[in-house]
Amino acid sequence: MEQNAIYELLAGALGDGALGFTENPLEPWAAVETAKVAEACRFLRDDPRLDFDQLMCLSGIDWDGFDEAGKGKSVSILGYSDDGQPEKSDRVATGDLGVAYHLYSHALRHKFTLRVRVTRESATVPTISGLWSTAAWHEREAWDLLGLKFAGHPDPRRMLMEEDWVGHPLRKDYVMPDLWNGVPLQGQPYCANPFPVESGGPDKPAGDKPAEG
Amino acid sequence: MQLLYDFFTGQAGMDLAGAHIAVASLMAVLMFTVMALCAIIFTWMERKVAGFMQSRYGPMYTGRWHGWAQAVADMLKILGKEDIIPGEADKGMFQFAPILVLLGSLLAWAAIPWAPDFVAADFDLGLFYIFAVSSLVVIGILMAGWSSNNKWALYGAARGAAQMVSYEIPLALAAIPVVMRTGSLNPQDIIIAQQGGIWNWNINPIMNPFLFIAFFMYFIASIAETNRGPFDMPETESELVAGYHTEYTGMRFAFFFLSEYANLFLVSMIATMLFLGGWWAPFPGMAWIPPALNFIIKGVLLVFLNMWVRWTLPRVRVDQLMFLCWKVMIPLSLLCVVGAGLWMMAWGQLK
Amino acid sequence: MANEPTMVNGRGWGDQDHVPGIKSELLELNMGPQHPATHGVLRLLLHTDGEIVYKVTPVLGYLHRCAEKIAEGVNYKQWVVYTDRFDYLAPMCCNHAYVTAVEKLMGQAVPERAEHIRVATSELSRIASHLIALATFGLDMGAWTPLLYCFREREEILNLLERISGGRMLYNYMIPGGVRYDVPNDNWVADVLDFVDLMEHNKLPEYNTLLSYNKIFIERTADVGIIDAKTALDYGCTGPVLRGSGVDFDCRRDDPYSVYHKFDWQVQIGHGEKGTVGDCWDRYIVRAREIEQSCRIIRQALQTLPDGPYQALALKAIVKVPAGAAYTRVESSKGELGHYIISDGGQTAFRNKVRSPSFCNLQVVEKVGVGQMVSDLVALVGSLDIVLGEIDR
Amino acid sequence: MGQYFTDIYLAVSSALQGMAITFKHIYKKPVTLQFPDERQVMPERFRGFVHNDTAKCDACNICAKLCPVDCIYIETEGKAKDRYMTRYAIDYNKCIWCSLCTENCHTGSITMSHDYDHAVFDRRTLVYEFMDPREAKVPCHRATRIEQNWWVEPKEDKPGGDKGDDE
Repeated sequence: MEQNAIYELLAGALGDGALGFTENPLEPWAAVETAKVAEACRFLRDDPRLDFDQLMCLSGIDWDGFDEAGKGKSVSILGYSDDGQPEKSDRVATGDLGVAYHLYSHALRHKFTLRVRVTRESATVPTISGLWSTAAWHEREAWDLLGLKFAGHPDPRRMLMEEDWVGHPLRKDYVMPDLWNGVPLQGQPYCANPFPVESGGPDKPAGDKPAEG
Repeated sequence: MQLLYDFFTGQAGMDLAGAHIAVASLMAVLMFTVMALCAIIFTWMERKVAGFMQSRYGPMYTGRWHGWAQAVADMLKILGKEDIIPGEADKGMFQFAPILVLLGSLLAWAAIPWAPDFVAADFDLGLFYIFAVSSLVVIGILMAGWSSNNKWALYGAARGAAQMVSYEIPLALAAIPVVMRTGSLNPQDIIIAQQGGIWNWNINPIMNPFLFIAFFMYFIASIAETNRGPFDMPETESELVAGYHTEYTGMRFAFFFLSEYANLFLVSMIATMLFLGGWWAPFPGMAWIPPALNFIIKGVLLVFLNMWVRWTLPRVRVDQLMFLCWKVMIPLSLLCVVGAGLWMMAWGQLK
Repeated sequence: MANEPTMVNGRGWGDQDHVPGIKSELLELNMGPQHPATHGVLRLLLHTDGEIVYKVTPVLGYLHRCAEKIAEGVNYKQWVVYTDRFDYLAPMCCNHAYVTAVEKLMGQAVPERAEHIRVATSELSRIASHLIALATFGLDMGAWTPLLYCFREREEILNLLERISGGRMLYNYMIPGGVRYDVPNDNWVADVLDFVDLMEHNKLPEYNTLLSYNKIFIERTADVGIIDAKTALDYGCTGPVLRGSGVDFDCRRDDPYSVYHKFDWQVQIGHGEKGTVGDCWDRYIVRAREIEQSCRIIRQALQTLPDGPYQALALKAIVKVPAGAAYTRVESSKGELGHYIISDGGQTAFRNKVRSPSFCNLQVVEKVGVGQMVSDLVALVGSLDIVLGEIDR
Repeated sequence: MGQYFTDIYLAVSSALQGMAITFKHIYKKPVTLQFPDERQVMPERFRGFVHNDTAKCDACNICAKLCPVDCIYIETEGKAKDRYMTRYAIDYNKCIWCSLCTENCHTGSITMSHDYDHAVFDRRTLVYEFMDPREAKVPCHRATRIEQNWWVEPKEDKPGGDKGDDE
C-alpha cells in the first residue's frame, strides 16, 4: 500500500494525534503526537488493511543540534586533541529527543515509519512493548543509551550499561566520567615518545597543512 | 603367582602368611603403577585418536615422535599445580572424594585376570566383587559434587549418581548370560570356558546370538558407567562447565582424571574377559603370543572403540539417558538373559 | 519481562508439594558470562527447580563498546571498519548492510561488477557463519567432531576471503560505492567455484550424515525450544530463526537489495520434518540448507561476473552524505541487519542506529526458555546462533 | 511398539554411519599446519603490521586523520619549507589493520607488511617508533626534499582522486 494512503488511514483513526506526513523519496515518515503513539501503533498492527505484524526497529534519537532542513551539525564529538583526550564542551544540549518506529507487514509487504518527539525535560514516551514484544528490549536500550523513559514498560532496567552507570552515552551532551566505581575509564596513554624531542611535545598539533604534492 | 609364592617362601624364607602380605603389597604397587601408566597412555591415545578423526594431528612436539611424552608432561604439570579448596567447601569431604573415586576403580583392578596364573586376587566371587566395588565411584562423585558448594558441580553429581546407579543394572544383567554359560563367577573360570579360538568366545553370534547382543548391551552400559560421551552427563562440558569436578585442581583433579581412564580400561578388560575370550589368542595357531599381551591388546581395542564412539556421537539429554536405561537397556538385557538361557537349554550348553 | 517466575506445566513455584516445614526456593544459577554454551559473554540468569528452568533473564552488555556513539565521531568510510566488529563471524554481510545503507542515502549507484563481488563475498561469509552455527550447535549437543570439520571448511573460506580482501576475519572490504579491491588475478574465481562445488556435493552430505540426521541429535533438538510463527514475529525474530518457524521471508528476496534478484535460488523454511515447526532442528536444518543455496548464488554470481569498474569513480577518502534519514535492511547471516542512519549532511552520521538480528532473536529466550530443561535451554540458545559482538554492539 | 524398534534401529544405524565417517578421517592427511615449523603463505593483499618508510614520508598527516582509532602519531617542527618530521609512531595496541592509511597515502611510504606475530610481554613496547631523532630529520616540503636529495614522488604517477582529501 502507498505510504500516504497508510497515513490517511492512520490520520483518520487518530484524529489530531497525527501531526503530519513528510513525503520524501528516501523514507517518508509520519509524525504523531507522543501520547498517542501506542494508540497509533495498535491501530497499525490491528487494522486488517495495514496488518503491521513486525516492528523492525525502534530507534531513540537525540535531535540536539539537528535542524530539520538538514543544515545543523552534529555536536556529539567536538574533536580529540592529539593525545587522544576528547575535547570537552560546556555547551548544554537543548534539542528534543525523539523515537522512530519502523514497521513492516509480512502479509502485505509494506513498511511504515512513525516518529515522535519529546522534550528533553519530560523524555517520556508510552511503551509499545505490549504490542510487539520485541519493543521491550529496544525500549530498554533506548532508555539505557538515550535516557528515554517508556511509561508502562514492564522491565525498565538498563540494557547494555551497568545498572549504576551515570548518564546516557548517546545523548549529544554526554561526557564520559573519569571513574566508574573506582575503575579509570579513559585508559592510560601509551603514545609517549621514548626519544625526547626538544621542540614540539605531544601537545603540539601535528602538521598544519598537507605538504605540497 | 605360584612362582612369586615360591620365591617368598623359598628363597626369602618367609612363612605362608608373610608371603601373602608380601605378594599382596607387591601386587598393589604393581596395579597402581599399571593403572597410572594406563591413564597416561590413554590420555595420549585419546588425544591422538580424536586428533586424527578430526583432521588434525593432536600433540606432536613433546618427546619428538608424535608427542608421546605429552601426557607425561601434562601429568607432571598437573601434579605441580596449586591445590585450591574453595572457601565455602566442605573441606573433609572435598578432600576425601577424589580418593574414594580412585579407590573404587583401583579395588576392582585386583580381580582382573591378566594371564592364566597372574591375577592379584583370584577368588570365586570375582565378577560380583568387581561390580560391587566399582559402585564406590558413585559415592565419590556425589561427595565431590556436594562438597564443592558449586551449583554446576551439584548438578553434575546429581546427574552422575542417577546415571551410574541406573546403569549398574544393565551392566550386571548383560554379564549374567556369560555367568550362566560358565556356571561360575570366577574370572579365570569364565575365560577358561572360552578356550579354543574365536569360535568359542562368548561373542560368537552363531554359538549364542543372545550373548552377542549382551556384549553390545554391556558395551553401551559400560560407556555410561564410565561417564564418557555420548553419556557424559556428570561432566557435560557444554552444559555444566565441568560437572562434579568443576572446583577441583591439581592433584585432586588428577585423581578424577586417573580414575576415569582406569575405569575405562577396567570396563574394557571386563568386556574382554566376559565376551572376547580373555587372554586366549584368537586362533589356536597363535598360542605363541603371551596371554597377557592378548588380554591387553583386546582391552586397548575396546578402549579405541569407546573413544571412537565418544568422538562421533552427540550427547544425549539426561532424561533420554534414563529412558534409554530403564526402557531400552534393562528390558533388552532381561530378554537376553531369558533368551540366552532358553538357547543354552535348547542346545544343551547350560552348565 | 517476566520478573516473577512463571508457571511451568500448569504449576507455579509455591504450588508444589514440598516437605512440610522445610523452606525451599528456586535455585538461582548464573549461566555465563563465562560458560561454554553461551557463545560469548552472554549471561543468562536462570531460576531452576532441578533440571527445569522457571525463569530466564539474559544479562547483556559485557561486550558493549557503544559503536553507535563511535559512529557519530568517525566518518562514513571509517565506520565500515566498525561494522566488521558487529557480527565478526560474517563481517562481509555487515559491511554490505552498512554500505548499502550509506549508498541509499547518497543515491550512489554501484557498478555491476562490484555488486557481483559483494554478493559472492557476502554469501561466502554467510556460509562461514552458518558453518560456525552448525558447528557450535553440534558442540552444544556434545558432538565435537563436526565442529572441527566445519572449522576446516571455514578455514578455506577465510583463505579465499583473505586473498580478496587482505583481512582474515575483519575484512573492511566494501566501501560506499563499490569494493576496495578487484578480484585478484591468481585464479580466485576458479578456486571459489571449486570450493563451492566441494562444499555442496561433498562436505554438506558429510555433516548431514554425521550430525543432522543422527538419531541422538534429532532426539536432542526436535520438539525442543519451539518458536511458533506468531511468537517469532512478535519477538521480531528474523533470519533462520524466523524461517525455521515456517515464515517464508527473506530480505534478499522480499526486500531486494544488491543484485540478488538476478539469481535463481530458493528461500528455505522449516517444515517440522522431525518434530514441530519451529523447533531447534528446523532452525538448524534451515541453516544447513541455506549453505546449499548460498553455494548456488555464489556460483551464479561469479560465473556471470561482468567486466567493468569495481568502484564508482570520484569517490574520495571522505564521503559526504546528503541530509536525510533512512532505514535500510539486508539479510545478514543471523537475520535482518538494519541501519537507521540520520545524516545532517556532514562527514559523520548524526545518528546511526543498528538493528542487529541477534539482539532481537535472543529476546525470545525469555519466553521460550521457560519450562525447558537446562540441557534444552543450551540447545535453544545454540539454535538461535547469537553473536555477542552484535548484541552488545 | 513398532516405533520403539524403529527408533532403536535408527539410533544404531545413524551412529554407525557417523562412525564410518570419523573412521575414514583417521587415514586422511590432517589439514592443520604445525605452526612454528610450517607457516601459511600469506596472500599478496594480507594486511599485517603497518610499516612506514620514513625516508619517503612527507608528514602530510592524511594517514593520521584517516585512522579510525587515531593510532598514528606524527610530530613535526617548523613551517613551510623548514618543516621537518621529528616523530612517526604507530601504536599497535590501537591499530585495527583496516588499511585506510595505506590506500590513501600519496607517497606510498606507508604499507601493510606480511608480519603478523609480534607478541610482546609489555604492551608499551607495541608503540613502534619509525624515526630515530638522532638521525637526520625528514624534510616535508617537496622543494626541500629535492634540495637535500631525498626521495620525491614523481609528479605524473600521483593518483588523481586522492589529492585534497585531507580536509
